Amino acid sequence: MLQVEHVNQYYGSSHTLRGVSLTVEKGQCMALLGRNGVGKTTLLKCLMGVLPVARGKVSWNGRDITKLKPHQRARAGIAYVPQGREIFARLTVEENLTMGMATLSSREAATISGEVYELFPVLKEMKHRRGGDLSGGQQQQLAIARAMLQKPGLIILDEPTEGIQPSIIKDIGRVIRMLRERGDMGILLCEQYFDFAHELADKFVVMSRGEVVASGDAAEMGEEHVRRHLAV
Amino acid sequence: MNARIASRKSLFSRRAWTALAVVTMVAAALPLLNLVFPAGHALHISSYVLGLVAKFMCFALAALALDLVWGYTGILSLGHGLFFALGGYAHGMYLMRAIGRDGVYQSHLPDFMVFLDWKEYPWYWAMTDNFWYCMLLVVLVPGVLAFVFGYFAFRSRIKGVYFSIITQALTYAAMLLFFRNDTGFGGNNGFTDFKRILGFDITAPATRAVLYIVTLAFLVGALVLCRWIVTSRLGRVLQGVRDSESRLMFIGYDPLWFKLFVWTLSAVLCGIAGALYVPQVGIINPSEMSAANSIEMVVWVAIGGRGTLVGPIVGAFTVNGLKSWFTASFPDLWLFALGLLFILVTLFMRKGILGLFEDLKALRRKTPADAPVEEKSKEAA
Amino acid sequence: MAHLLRILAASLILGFAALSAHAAIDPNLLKPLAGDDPDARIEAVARIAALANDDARKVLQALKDDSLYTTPDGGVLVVTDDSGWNPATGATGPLPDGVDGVVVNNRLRGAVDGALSGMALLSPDVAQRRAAAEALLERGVSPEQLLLVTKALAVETDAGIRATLQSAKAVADLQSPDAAVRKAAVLALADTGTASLRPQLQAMLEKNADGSYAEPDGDLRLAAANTLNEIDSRVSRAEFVGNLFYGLSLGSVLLLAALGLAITFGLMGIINMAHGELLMIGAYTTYLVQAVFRQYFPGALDWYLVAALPCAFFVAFAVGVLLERTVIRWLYGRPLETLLATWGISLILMQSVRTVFGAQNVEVANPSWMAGGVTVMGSLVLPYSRIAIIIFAALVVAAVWLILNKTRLGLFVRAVMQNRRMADCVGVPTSRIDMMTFGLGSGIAGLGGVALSQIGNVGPDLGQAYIVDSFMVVVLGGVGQLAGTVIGALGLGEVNKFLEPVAGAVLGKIAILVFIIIFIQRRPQGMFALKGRSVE
Amino acid sequence: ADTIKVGILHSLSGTMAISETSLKDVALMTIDEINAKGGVMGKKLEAVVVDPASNWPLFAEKARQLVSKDKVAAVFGCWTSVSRKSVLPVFKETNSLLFYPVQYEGEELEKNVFYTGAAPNQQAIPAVEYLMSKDGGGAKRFVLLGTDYVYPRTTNKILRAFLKSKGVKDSDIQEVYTPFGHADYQTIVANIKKFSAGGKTAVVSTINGDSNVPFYKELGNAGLKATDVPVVAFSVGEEELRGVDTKPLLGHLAAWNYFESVKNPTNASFVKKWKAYAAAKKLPNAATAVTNDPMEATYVGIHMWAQAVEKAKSTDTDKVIAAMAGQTFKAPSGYTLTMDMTNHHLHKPVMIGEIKSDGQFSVVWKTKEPVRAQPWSPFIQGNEGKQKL
Amino acid sequence: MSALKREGLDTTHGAILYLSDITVSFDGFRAINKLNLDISVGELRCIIGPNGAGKTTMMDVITGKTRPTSGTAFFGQNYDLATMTEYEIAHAGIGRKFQRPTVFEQHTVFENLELAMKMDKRVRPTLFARLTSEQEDKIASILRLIRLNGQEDRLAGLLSHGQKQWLEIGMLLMQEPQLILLDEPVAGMSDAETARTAELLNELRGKHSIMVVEHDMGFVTEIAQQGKVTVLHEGSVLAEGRMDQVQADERVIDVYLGR
Ligand SMILES: Nc1ncnc2c1ncn2[C@@H]1O[C@H](COP(=O)(O)OP(=O)(O)OP(=O)(O)O)[C@@H](O)[C@H]1O
Ligand SMILES: Nc1ncnc2c1ncn2[C@@H]1O[C@H](COP(=O)(O)OP(=O)(O)OP(=O)(O)O)[C@@H](O)[C@H]1O
Ligand SMILES: NC(N)=O
Ligand SMILES: [Mg+2]
Ligand SMILES: [Mg+2]
Repeated sequence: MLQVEHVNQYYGSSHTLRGVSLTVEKGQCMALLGRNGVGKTTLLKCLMGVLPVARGKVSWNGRDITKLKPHQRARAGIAYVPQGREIFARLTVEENLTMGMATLSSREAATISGEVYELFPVLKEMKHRRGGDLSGGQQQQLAIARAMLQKPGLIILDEPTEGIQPSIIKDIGRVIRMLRERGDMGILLCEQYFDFAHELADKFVVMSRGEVVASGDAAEMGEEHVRRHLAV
Repeated sequence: MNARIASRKSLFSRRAWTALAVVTMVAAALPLLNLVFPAGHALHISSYVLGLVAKFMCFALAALALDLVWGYTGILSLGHGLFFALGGYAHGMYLMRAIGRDGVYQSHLPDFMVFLDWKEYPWYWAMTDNFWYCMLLVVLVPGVLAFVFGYFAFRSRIKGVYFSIITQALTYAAMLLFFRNDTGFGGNNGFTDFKRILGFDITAPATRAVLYIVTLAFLVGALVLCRWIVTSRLGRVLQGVRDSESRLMFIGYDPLWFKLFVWTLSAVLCGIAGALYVPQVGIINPSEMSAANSIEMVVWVAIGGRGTLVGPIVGAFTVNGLKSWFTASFPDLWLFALGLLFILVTLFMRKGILGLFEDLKALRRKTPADAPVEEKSKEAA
Repeated sequence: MAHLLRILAASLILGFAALSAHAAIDPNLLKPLAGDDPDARIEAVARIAALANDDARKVLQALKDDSLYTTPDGGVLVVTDDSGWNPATGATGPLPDGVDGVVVNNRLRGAVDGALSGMALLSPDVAQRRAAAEALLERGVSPEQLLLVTKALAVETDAGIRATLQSAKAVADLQSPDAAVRKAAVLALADTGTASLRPQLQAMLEKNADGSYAEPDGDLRLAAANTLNEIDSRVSRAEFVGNLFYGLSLGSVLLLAALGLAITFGLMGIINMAHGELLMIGAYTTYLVQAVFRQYFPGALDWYLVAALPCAFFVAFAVGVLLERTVIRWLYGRPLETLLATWGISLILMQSVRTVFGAQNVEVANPSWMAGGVTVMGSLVLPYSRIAIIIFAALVVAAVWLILNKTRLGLFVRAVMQNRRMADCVGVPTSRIDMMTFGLGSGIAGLGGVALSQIGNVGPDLGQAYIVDSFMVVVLGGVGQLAGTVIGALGLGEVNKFLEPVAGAVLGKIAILVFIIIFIQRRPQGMFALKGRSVE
Repeated sequence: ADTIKVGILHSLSGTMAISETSLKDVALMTIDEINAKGGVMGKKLEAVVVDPASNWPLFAEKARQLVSKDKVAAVFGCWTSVSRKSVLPVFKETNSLLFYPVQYEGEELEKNVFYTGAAPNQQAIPAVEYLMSKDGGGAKRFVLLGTDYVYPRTTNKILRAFLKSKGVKDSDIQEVYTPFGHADYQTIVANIKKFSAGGKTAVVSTINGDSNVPFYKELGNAGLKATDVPVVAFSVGEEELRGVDTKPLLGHLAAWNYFESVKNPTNASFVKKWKAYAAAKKLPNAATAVTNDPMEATYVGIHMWAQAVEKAKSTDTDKVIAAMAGQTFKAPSGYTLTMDMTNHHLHKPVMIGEIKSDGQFSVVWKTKEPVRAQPWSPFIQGNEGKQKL
Repeated sequence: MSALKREGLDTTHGAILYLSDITVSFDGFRAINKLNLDISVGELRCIIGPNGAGKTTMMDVITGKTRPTSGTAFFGQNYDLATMTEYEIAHAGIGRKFQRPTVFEQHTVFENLELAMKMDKRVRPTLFARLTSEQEDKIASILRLIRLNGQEDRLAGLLSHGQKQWLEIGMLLMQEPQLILLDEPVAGMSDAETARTAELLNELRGKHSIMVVEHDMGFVTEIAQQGKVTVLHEGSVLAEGRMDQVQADERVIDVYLGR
């Protein structure tokens, strides 16, 4: 279980996150919504440890991870699909996927599970191509697949549907649902694509200007309510 | 709609103009102090110090030139020593000719030619007895070489370290070429033993003073010129070349000519620096083209603060000043001190000495360098 | 010389039967050795050699090894350690006061060599005879030595040595007054011909002042011309192979010098100006290991190099790790600043070495198994030291390739270098990988230093001599491309060695640099440039 | 002041540090020695050491600093000819004194300089004469191999003229140059080997500095021994051999005006003093400290200067110059050296040594008397009648 | 906005862009395969298609970033794109927004727009250039349009992802190109922003020729209106037609839209 308590963050002097709190439970999909530039990515980076937290606390399965390095969090079972894909451009697709298993023992990391290839057949086709040569959408698929291979307890997805064709968005939706239903994994999904998030999320958090302005169960919060917070 | 949007950034702020004027005046006063006050007088400036400052000004001019291409355009040259040396050699040819028959062999040829049994000047020495022709060479030789080399390199889109390394190869090749005695530039010894310039005794204090003032004028002039360039829209294009060359192409600029323009200009300025350097230190030889010399120039720029124009001047004075001091005061240990300085500056003064001043200033004003996000505008919309 | 050899040969034949009969050497024979009349000394050598006994051999050998001393009373002693053996008396005793080494100059040394190898021709030991015969062939046999060769041939049983001697004899026969003998000799030499025969054959074809040929026999001249051609084409073939080999060996040196940089600069993007100093550290470690061996394991001195390899690797590795932890680590993503900082590091390392070891070079000797070489194609010597370096370079490259491409560590290294933040996010301890990678690059530079210590100077400036070349190699091959570095290094080596004979060393070097500049114009990202989007 | 300052201008860093550092140290030792005997004119000498860092313009700057800022009475320094050329104008302008201790190409004579190293006729020519002699192996063909700069070029030019005068054909002379720092001698050694097939060949090496080790190693690799093709070098001395495994070099030659191995009481005490000094000052590698020719020349130069000052009773440049003429000094070489009355060069003995396995030289030939320098070589046209200042 | 016809560009046949038989292959892999496509003057054309269909590559070909292996690409009747460099193409009147936002991060927002502005972009004019008041007004109006007014002095690198997208669109407008290529302009934009972008494009319709690549079907429907939509697949045109036709196409559903 991920627990975020009163997290604050600054870029220089601009206060980007202002006391953000939220929790993500196992088997649950939490959608993080908000307009452009409100600090969603910043929050996710703080959770992953890419950015330092100025004040506040992040804990994972009861353990305080606020000060841990990203790789330590990855080892603790948190996987991250960043905005902008961030694949390893000059490694092959296959090597990129192997990197997803960096936290596993080398025996486990020896083979790439067929599951991801089934989900993203294009990756199998292109497994010997360099990651950087893939199209934007293909790279996004690669980034998601890489995170799944990590067998995480929590997966953080920053706009995973960006640049992906509709049919695959549907597939990704199915995967997320499946992962959620399997019950051993928490999902933190940051999305602009409201319909997509709405379909998957158990809970919503809406941010504005670095603050959580609304949160609650998907069932309780009506679509209208949420959309109102997102309107410009 | 917005008064803050100036059509062109101002060349210098009022404060900067004042500072420039004061520094220039003080610098210009030094040779007077040397000439007017007798040695031993409290206000006397020794010829040694004067010579040192003059030399540093030449280095500063070279550093300034390098900053134009490196700091603003992102082209790291590891071969600017070549342009410096070429300017020096071009002027050196005149100075050699000006020795006349006062050389050891009392020939019309420079000593090294006599001694290699040359009977006459090779073609490339033609007309070098004319001062103004040599001055033209000072500009043309580095300029044309830079233009041609740059044209091919930039056209092939050679970038980054690839460019840096071939500039290094270029200066290295030139160094080997000039080392050859057969090349006709005095080999390893280069040109030295100059006697007069435009008829004046080159070692006379008055001549030195004039050379000093000329150097100062060029340095200040070059600073203003460079500042004018980088504050123009062209300056912004150059920075665009540095940060995202392909983006620049997609909005319709041809980076080739922009790069070529600053590159050539920079080489010419560097050549001028070399030309001013040679009569004042009395020797030009191929070791000026060694890879280490060019790297040192880069170090001056980095230490002073790249992309600031003034920084490289400060850097050249600082590094060379320290070097002069250290080599005399701690002859056994000075490399440790200098090496440590380089490391510390890199680690703790990311923007060089000038950046340090700016940070201090910012600290005093308590305004962070990074303007806060203006959420207001968003709300207004 | 010729005169002396004749004496020597004659006396050898005469004294042959008397071998080993004498007990001691006549002091009058020995006396001139202690004097300083060069001619007398040469003659004394010949006379002593003519004794052709073990004592004589001992004296001559001592002369050769600089272990013959004069005593104040004008005698000589063969000195081993602290005792001297007096060849005039056969007595061995402690060294008297005032002994002084006999000065041997090249002329005397040549005479001694000749005498010893002459004696060796008749030695009972096959290996000695073979060596002597080969030396004779190489140096050329004068007509005066013919007698000796003929004699030796008469008793020689080993076929190989016989052949060698026959060739040697043929060389001498070229001067024979008998046209038939000369002709046979010319023909016999057609396929053993060494370059040293050229002048003699050439002389046969030349005209005298009066227009007549030096060699009156027309057929013979034809045969000589043929042999000459044969030799020439042999020589030019050997030269070609030689250049190929020299190029390969220069390429291997460049490769070893550049390989560490291919990692620290090519892979990590650090413009590592201190790379040269890491080579230097490797070389100085070799020096220290050698010193330790000299001190503690003199018996195993020949194998100090084997111990130096891991030592140099680890010392350079440790220095690299130290640099990474203290300086480099703060500079990732600021490649140009690394240039400045590593330049500073390089100054400091150089001056440290100057302070500790002095500004002068230190001596690193080649182990004896590296001395000499194999002779191929008649005259081409492929030195063992060069061969060793080529093999070593190949091994190091293979190891680096395996580490980077076949291990998980290698994958992590590449991933971290491409996208440090993301590698961190997938669970790679990036700062440890950074440290290991820089350490690996440095360690490999250390290995390069071991190799460089075997062919050149070990001094504070060692690194400076290789830094520019190393960057050229890495860039030429394409930054980040191991294969490029290999091809780049070997390519530069070969081009250099084929250019040098034509253009000379200076212009050759200039031509190489111009070649690099032009090559980069054609391939702005180096030889093995990556193409496509992944590069952006 | 109650001290007399003298400047020491030798590179302690950069490429020349390798040779020049020990000159600085020997100069300091000599100054200590003079001071221990009461100094000069009753005043102690005070050394001002600077590091021109193998950078020629910096040499000029430092020279000016020594002369005009530190006001030294004389400067002892420089190694390469180019460094000397670059400081000359300073010494001329300020009318001060430089003592230059290294063998050089000649073709220079400056009022403000005293040359305590060898001119070509005190080193190169005798060496070649020796190679041509019976004892030297009777060489008929010559490879003139050098680093491409003035000293080797001039020396070789003089040698070529000399060899011609001895009837050696042009086709029997090969002149080869390599760049500074050249490290790969495979091709050149192969060529020497080929060339030597044409007759008894000797190599005259004016290779300078760092290239020597790779050159000799390659010679060894190719199996060329001194008895086959002797190499005589003009820039390789004891100090350089410290960094070389001398086993493969056995018998190769060097020509100098002094070797550490010469036996005489003056030298014995010089060498002893130096070793003690090195140990006392904890110089790096003090255990293997050696002396060499330029060190001896430095030693002689400083002593002669001190004698001249005593004689002139002044450190005034012109007076000291006048007093220098005809100064004599019993040098470690075993000869009493005289400063020429007119040409500012020492009369020096010429010695030829063969390299021994312990890194020392055994002297195989030497002149009976010191030889007068001919800075203007008669083998270069236009030099006739130019032997004076 | 500017006149559609720029001097020199010959669009007498009504089309502004012709791609015929374009093939691009990377080491044997055909990213584009005999692609034929025309865009008429003033048309707003939407391009959709699976990831990896070759949409971005096609834009690369049009803007000179990638050279076609074979085939011809013409801008108007007279500009052979295959022979032109990137900046010549840009100068001739083709502007592009990249799939990932690319702005000059070290320049301020204002400077980004200023650099993009239509003008003589050779060295000398740039050196002596001064901003006229019209040009200032132009920049100010664009700033308002992309809602970055008040932030013109911020470094572009500090903007959020969405803001960068807008800035890039602003730069595009400053360029006043005749043909605008937009590669996924609303990726990462919030729904509200997307709607605004759609609005903007609908305004630009007819004034410029526009080619839009997007995966957001809502957005595409909004801007395509009754215009043509092209579906690329494996490097060639799979289907072409009005949005509703395309959406109903079984093959398009199979490879792209999904069920
Ligand atoms: N490195 C940075 N330095 C300074 N400010 C930054 C930096 N990165 C982002 N910001 C600012 O922080 C705020 C939040 O950015 P963030 O990327 O977290 O937004 P977001 O909610 O993810 O937006 P989007 O939906 O566009 O991705 C924005 O106003 C942005 O301008
Ligand atoms: N340099 C290259 N080397 C190899 N393959 C490449 C290269 N560039 C592109 N490709 C391949 O070409 C195909 C087309 O890529 P492109 O980027 O044009 O797709 P796209 O239609 O824009 O996809 P998306 O909707 O995901 O952005 C992809 O399969 C990609 O992997
Ligand atoms: N004078 C010399 N050896 O350069
Ligand atoms: Mg975001
Ligand atoms: Mg795309």
